[in-house]
Amino acid sequence: MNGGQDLGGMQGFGPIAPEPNEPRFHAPWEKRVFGLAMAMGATGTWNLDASRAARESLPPGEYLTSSYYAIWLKALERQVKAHGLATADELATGTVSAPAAPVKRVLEGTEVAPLFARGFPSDRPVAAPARFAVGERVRALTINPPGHTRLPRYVRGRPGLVEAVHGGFIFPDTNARLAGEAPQWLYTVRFSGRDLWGEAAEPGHTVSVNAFESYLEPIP
Amino acid sequence: MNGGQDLGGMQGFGPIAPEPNEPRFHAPWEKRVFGLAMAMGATGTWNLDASRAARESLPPGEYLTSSYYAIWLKALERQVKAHGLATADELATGTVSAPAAPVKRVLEGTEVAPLFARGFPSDRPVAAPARFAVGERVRALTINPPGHTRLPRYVRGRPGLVEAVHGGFIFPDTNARLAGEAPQWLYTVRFSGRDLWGEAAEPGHTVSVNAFESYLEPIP
Amino acid sequence: MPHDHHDEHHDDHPHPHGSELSPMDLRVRALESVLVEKGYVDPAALDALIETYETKVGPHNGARVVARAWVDPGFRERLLADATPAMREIGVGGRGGEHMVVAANTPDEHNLVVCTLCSCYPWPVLGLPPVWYKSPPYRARAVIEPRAVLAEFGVALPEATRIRVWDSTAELRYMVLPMRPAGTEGLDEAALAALVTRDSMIGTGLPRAPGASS
Amino acid sequence: MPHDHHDEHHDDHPHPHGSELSPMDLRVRALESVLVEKGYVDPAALDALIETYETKVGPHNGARVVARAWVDPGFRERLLADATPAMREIGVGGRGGEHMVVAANTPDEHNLVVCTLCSCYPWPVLGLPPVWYKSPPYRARAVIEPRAVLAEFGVALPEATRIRVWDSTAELRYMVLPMRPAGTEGLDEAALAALVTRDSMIGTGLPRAPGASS
Repeated sequence: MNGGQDLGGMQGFGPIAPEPNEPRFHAPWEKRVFGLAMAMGATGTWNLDASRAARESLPPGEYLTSSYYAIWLKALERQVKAHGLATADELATGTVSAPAAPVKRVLEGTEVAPLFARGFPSDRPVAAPARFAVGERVRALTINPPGHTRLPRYVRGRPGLVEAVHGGFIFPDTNARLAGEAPQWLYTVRFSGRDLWGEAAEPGHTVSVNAFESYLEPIP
Repeated sequence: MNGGQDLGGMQGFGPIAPEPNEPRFHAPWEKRVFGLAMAMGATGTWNLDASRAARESLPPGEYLTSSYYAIWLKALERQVKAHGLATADELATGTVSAPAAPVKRVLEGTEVAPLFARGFPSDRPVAAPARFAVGERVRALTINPPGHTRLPRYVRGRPGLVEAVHGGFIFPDTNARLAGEAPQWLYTVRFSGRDLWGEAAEPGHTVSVNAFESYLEPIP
Repeated sequence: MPHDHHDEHHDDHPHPHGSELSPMDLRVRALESVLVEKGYVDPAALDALIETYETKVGPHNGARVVARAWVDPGFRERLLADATPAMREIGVGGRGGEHMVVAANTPDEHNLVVCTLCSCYPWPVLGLPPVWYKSPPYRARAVIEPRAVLAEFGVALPEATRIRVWDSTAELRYMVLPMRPAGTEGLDEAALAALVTRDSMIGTGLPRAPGASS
Repeated sequence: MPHDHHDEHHDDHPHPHGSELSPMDLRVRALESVLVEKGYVDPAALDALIETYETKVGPHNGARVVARAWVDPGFRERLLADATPAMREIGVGGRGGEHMVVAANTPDEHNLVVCTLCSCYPWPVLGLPPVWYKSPPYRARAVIEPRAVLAEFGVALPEATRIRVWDSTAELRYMVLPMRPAGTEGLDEAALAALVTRDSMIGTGLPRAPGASS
């Protein structure tokens, strides 16, 4: 989705604003949203890609004027409602009025430390051999899917060089719509600043992205 | 500028919302802003391209969440202040506290009808011959100028066909920064939906844009 | 005074004096006061500008152009070859229409006009643009999914009809010349003009059928 | 209770009961109440999650990795070849760091990490990302004008130094291995780690010089 989240190369935002001694959270509600998003993710009702998709599907103006955890909150509320886990009325009042829906699992307090220390790897075996090899020239496809994708607009149609082949990984475009992990080979592809931005690009500047195999085509 | 104004191909905005029997203006202040922008433009302190540049230089989130005439208003206030015609304090209070600055001309009430009926043509003679001819294949350059440009992001780097040569016109990229009209040949270039958006583009769909000569390169 | 909502704009020192004035009204009033008092803006010019675009220019001008093109093949030919002087023949033109291009719909090709970068629109031909034309959804979507946009406007074209989008990225301004509806052989130019909707000249609509209510 | 600001979150029916609660606090409280009451969220898990990311993970983990790489050439080699197991050797890893890549700065090439599409960041190595890392200006600009971005952070690189930007568009997570500052020959690993700033591991900063105040 070419939404408000696809920010690479946009202009007009002004300076970056680092904050000295920045706290981990800027308001009590931020840490609750963070924790709730993690805990609800652990129920297995959706996955990380679906959560990203929910965040980036906020209308672009709202996305760009909402704080980071406000985006998380709005997306989480949408997901909870869309999956029938709570009603709009319940979220508005904080009072439960409908029965709970079943969820696959509930994360227990004692599981947090071991589970999060282990992590949740995204690599998956892929039977077919990798289509591209390190050192090969490829082009990022011109695609504009209305749903979630991890190929940013600024590389589409641009030529680059495969600099790493990482093995099979969950494909976010299908996983985000709960249509399967459909793992694909994942690559690192490096683009020159000139190919991305033109002759006025800063000299000696390259950008590497991680690109799934179906995002790429060979350059003959 | 790759700002909030460069909207072609973005997604996530939702449906278009036509308004039955839409009024010309939706609030009294809208018509005043419209008239003020026209009248101040007529002073010759800036030009139409500079006004477009002022509007699109609002931060993208603000641009996308401001109504149309609110964008005009904010840009006009900025221009008035930037050119020393009024102070921030004057605009905040509505009370004049600094002397007026000279302007090139003031549009009189009696001039409106004849001037606006005649219009303000933007075509200008260009001495050099046109570089491209109707039927020629060209590519829109990959450029990302931080200032005003009229080459939308969605055509950059894409191949198209010259379908009309319009003569010389004021070049907005220089004119917007009051650096001269620097007229250039203007073309209509037609792009296929597939070249712009990929294989999933709607069939039989083309987009024509007006492109200045310096936006284009020949395809060998 | 040429219009109605005017008296709140002409005192020198704006201040909240009634609930009818929004913060935006007050902010604009302050700007207007300063620009007028400093002599940059002639209040009579401001009135004339607003009156012109609120009451005089509008899609009736374009409708006259379309109706003439439907009844006069020579005019149609001149209009498609060089629209600006052709429109001037019947008194249509001016600011925002200095460089007109007319794109004729055919059974094979439908035209749609947008300005992705701002709000370019042929003012003297169609008036000021509606909010939807200037809005992000239309500007974003018209160039990437024009058929879906047309469907949202209730325009269902045959699969085989190509869609040609015109993005107004310079000072050329576009008007679509819709196809003359069937069953209009007996109508005179004024009756034909009454069938021509604004949207049919942007490309997001079709002319009314004769006898349909306007 | 593992932390301080907690008591306002644990009554069942949130309602405005004091000016210290913002509309966002109330909205989130309502959400939390419902999710807990419906049994989807275990309050103990919520506490543990927040405590983990508020107090346990942070850039001190990454700093240990960097310091070890500075003193142990074998570790450095393993880290650059396959960062995830190398970091595990010293107990660094976990959620958000399952697939680590380390990019080493050299006199010829400086690395800079961004996530243009969201906020991907190596949590177990650097903690949760700062607001600026997640903000539109950084995400927009890092890939198109990295040298200008570095200048804004006070990092002025020689003209000849290439800048390599890593856009975290999948589940790989990046850490920059900065160059060991001059004059640190006598320092032990812990003293070296104290020189390693968070920003130096994102690429928007350089390690502190020995003796500089932290």
